[in-house]
Amino acid sequence: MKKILAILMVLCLMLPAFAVAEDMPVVKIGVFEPASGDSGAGGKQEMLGMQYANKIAPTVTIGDTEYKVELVYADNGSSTDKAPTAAAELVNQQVSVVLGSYGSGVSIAGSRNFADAGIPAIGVTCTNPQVTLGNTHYFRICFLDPFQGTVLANYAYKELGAQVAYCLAELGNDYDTGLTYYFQQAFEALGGMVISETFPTGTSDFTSYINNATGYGAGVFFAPCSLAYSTLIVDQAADLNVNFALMGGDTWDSNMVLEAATGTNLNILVSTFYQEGGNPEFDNGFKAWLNEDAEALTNNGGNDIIAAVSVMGYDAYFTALEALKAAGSTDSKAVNTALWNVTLEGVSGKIAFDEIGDAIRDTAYIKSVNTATGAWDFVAVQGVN
Amino acid sequence: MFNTVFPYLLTGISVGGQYALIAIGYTMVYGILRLINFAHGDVFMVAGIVMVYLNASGIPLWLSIVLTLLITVAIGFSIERIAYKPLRSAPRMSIMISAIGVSYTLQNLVLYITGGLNQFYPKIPFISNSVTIFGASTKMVTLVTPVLTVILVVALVMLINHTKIGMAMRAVSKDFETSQLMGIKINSVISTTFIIGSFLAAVGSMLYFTNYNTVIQTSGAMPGLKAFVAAVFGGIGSIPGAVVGAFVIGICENIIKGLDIILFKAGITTQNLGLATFSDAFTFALLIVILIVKPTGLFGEKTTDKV
Amino acid sequence: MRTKKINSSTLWSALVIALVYVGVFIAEQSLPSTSMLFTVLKKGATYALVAVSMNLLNGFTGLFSLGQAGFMLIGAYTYAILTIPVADRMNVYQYYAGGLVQFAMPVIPALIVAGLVAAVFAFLIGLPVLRLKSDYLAIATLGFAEIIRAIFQWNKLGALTNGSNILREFPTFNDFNIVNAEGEVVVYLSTTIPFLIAGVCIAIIVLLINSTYGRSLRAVKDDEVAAEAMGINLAHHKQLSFCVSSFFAGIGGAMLAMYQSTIQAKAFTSAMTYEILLIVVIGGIGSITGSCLASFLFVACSEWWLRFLDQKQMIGDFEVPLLRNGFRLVVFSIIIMIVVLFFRQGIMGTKELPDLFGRKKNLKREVKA
Amino acid sequence: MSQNVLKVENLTMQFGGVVAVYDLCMEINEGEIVALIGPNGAGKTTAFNCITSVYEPTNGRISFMGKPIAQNSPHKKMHFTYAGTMPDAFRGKHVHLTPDKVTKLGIARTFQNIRLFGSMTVLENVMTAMHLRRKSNMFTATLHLNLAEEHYMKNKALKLLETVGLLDVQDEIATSLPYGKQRLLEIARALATDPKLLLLDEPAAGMNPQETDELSAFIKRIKDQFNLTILVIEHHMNLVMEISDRIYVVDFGKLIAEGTPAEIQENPAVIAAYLGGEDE
Repeated sequence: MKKILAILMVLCLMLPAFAVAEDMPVVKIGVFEPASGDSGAGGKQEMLGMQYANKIAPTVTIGDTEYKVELVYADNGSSTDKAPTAAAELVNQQVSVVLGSYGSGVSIAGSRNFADAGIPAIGVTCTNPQVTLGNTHYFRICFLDPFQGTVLANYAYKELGAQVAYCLAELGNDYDTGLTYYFQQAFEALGGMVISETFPTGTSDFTSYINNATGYGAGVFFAPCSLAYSTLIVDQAADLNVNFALMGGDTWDSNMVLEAATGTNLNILVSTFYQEGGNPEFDNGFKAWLNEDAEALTNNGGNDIIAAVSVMGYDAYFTALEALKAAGSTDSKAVNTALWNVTLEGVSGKIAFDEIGDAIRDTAYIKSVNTATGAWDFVAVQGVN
Repeated sequence: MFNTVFPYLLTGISVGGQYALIAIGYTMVYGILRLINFAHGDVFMVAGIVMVYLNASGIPLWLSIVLTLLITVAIGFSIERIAYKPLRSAPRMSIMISAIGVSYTLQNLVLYITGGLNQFYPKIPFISNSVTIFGASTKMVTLVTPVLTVILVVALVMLINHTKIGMAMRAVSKDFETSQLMGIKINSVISTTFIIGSFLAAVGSMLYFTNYNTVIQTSGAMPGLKAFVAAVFGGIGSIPGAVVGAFVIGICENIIKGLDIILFKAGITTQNLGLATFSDAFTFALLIVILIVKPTGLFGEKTTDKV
Repeated sequence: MRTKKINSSTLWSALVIALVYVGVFIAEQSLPSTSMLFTVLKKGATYALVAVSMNLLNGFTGLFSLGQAGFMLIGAYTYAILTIPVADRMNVYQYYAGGLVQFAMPVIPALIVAGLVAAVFAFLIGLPVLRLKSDYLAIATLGFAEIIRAIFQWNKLGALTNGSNILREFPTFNDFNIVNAEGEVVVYLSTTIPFLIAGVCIAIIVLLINSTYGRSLRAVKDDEVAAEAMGINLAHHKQLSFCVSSFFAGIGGAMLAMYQSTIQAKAFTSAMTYEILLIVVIGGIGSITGSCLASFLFVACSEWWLRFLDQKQMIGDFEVPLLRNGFRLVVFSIIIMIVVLFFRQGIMGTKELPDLFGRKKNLKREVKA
Repeated sequence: MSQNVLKVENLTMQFGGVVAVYDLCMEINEGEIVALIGPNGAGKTTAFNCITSVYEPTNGRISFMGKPIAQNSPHKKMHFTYAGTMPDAFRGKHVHLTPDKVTKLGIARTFQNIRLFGSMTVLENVMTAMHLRRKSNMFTATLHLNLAEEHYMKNKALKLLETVGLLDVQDEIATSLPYGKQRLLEIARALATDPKLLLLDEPAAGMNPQETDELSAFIKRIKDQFNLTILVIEHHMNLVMEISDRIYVVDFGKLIAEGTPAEIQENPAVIAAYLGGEDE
């Protein structure tokens, strides 16, 4: 019995991965995204954008040769300790350029692996300044936390008239901490008062935190956390009949938040990269694709509401293709050099990089949940001022 | 002051009730097998997932509740038969490792099946409704939980004290070998223990996930750990101990979360100290203090080593 | 006759170990540095050290401690805090104005300090908890690991620990590579050096186990009452084992930081301790060789060999069913369950490398007992 | 010149309501072999455990070579439950050492239910018992700078094994030996701690008559060879009568008789206790 088991186990381990022969040369683009963990849902929506883009543009002409674009996935599990190995796996697969990740912490955690291998990475929605700061291989196509935090603080103070803001961040999540930090800076600069608290990973009971906010007399509850927590917060805030507005960052721009908020009397505001309807051609194509592909629809949360991160994923893919074309080769170092000068008219807006590698962007969309219809209402386009 | 503290107390009692239902499973298994059943928190999580999938299949809610209870009990029973029974004569460490392995397997299996996405727990009518009590608004389940917990615990204690199987359980937990020699069917006693534990975990999961509407593969880890701490706190092996421990820990942890504002309102502090960071750590600190002062927990029996 | 036999088997073992090192070095020079092999070897070496340090406690002293992740955290943080280049501190401690520490230490001294700090914490924690027995000790140490994690995440200590935020920019394994003026790597050492560090540490543990102190620790494991009656100071020896184990866990944590290139307190959960405990058990409780082998197998299985299970595979035109993200972990956990249930003694039981070369060790009875 | 090696004064050991040892007084002089006998459950092993500090006595004082190694008086809270005598005689000074300290002072023991180190060989078992007299510290020992000491330890251990006749099984796992040999190994291990006083807890249990005969000669021999004072618990009356200089008899925790073997054999209380004991 034992021997048979042992042999079977060894056989399992030896099972070779069968390579598929291709006629066309292949260029590999690494997808460094969380498919599991707290940010799994967001990561999957971001990947949807890339997959759709890959479907629209499955090949790319580099130099004079047409290459087939192959997406290589590595799940970073939303955790900074799994991220380096996932990154190493992409490096091992010899990808030319990496897209991702959703979540700043994992992007920072994988960064060094890409740097050491000379592979450039394009951050899609990781908004923490740390991702691109002090290196030459990490780029990003979205706005940054100092910008987003300021936009939200401005809105909360000026439009909502909040004097006290309650900020809640997940312990050890760089995205949350970063965004609340910049929000606090901006809000206090405006003359408001900020109470900032943190919750440990794996928390499911937020009632005490919501009670805290009520106790401090907060006018706005700002909790830019992962989707896994935002839905819980929405649900529990609804039960507690809160009288302040809930505010989230780009991670809240998800149909799951919509679903949780529908039928309640909450006022929920989020800042985001894209407002559905901004590019009808893309919207329709993407929705049609979602509705055709059952797995994609599931990954989008079961309906065809477009998440901004999907749009960003789509744009990131085309940014990568542009860089490959400009580099004229699949060599990652050449792509890295070429990326600095890439410009693109993306669905979410014009994309170009500054000297740090960040996108030059100065607008964010603010939208709110229509709790009666379960859809997003467009509120404002905000700049810093 | 009361108005400040009351909402935290209310949440604490509700959370404590949920922990209690899980903690009983830990404490009973430990009492009989001297095994820390690390997989128990994951059984609780699986109960949640089962409910989600049953409800999605379109069968009536009452039927999914009944089926969830049955399936969870079956899972608990099979885990014992597959992963623990073959190791009965092995060193205790092996069984514990097996428990960690089961926990790992259940989590990965759920990760695979759900694709790592949050699953929305169905709303159970009545207990999902909102109510207002002493000016604090909450879900009905918050009030139902402690009451249901107490009812179930009383029933369980009656079962243990007044039935034949209960007597067998008490005998086995006092002395495993001797009761085996006395003709008690050890395996059926152990299976019963696991069945009761899983049943309570399933009930707990319904209350818990009604409150916190999403289930994911790691949902069981934290409540499991807390419930386990509660069981040790109360003296592992003792059912009243587990219940008391669970309520103490549930209340303490929520008070800590609100401690900053309580201190602030009482005029003791002027700024936020970030004490909420320690809501989990405090649970463990409390546990360690108890263990050092009373090494076998609040209601634990003292064991002496024969020389 | 007997001494001669020990010598020859020890010699053979030394030869095998030397060959492994030479092999690693040669592989590193000849294979592409991006190969997953090196990722596995680096992480494996790190885990091997941590697993051996845990084995010293659990396997050789009989102290069932689940605090390993906590001590790794202390080691990793100490290392990171001490070695981040001053120029980068402003970026890393972005919310804390560059942080409190304004110097950077060389790598090796920082590693040793990392171990020492972990050992000091272990000493303090050991004072109250080591009096507890078996399961209670396990729970108390687990609790302390969680408390340590919360303290390191507390934002009031942010100037030192960067709060709950990520620490980065400290030297990693890749910085061991020797580069020429153009920045091209001349000699690859990024895998060999971690092997050396882990090797030296494990060798020290092996020497300790084979000294009179090691015998006393085993005596404590076998029978506390008898050990005490033979004049072995229980508190002192338990404390000693706990501190030594934590010292090396601290160094292991620092190595993990170097492997990951970034660290965050959040990742050092009890799940990490369980993982290491699984490695110890799979290798065989009480076998250093087993812990080392199991570390590499565990890491290779979970990170490398089974990766193909996470992606769709075609055999000809046939799409293999079930394969999608997450399947790797399902298969992996089933393998672990099989090992736990059917191979209870682990890979090595209590045997060590020299035993494979014919050193006689009459362990049959003990294994059965 | 005979000095008190061990002096036990009014020793009472109470577990909750159960009094295991009641007001026990003993004196053992240098070079004596003293036996402690009594029916099962009379409290003999408990007395041993008090002497070796495994238990902390409820009341009384134990002195070794004139120095107290244990002294206690009942806690004030035990006012109503304390069942022994003289609750205040030893108040004021409290002494409780850990067992290893007692061993270091020179009291070694064997166990009734053999407690050998199961993962070690016979030789290692004996060497472990020499750890307490080490001169090396953790660093020198780990780096194997104490080779001379290791060498000395090993030679001494081998000599001890030769004395007890276990040289040929030095590399066997200790717990794989037959019962009788395990008892001898326990004695060798105890001797390795360099004791002045050796406590033997039923050394003849499980031995056949021939082995028992050999054992009495053996005990006398090691007494002379290692300059020992020996306190022995034993049920085997032939052995007791043959080796003991004096005998203490306890029953239900109480001392009921003391004297030379000849006196004890005549003592009516002892006879009653033993006959009563056999009724059980």
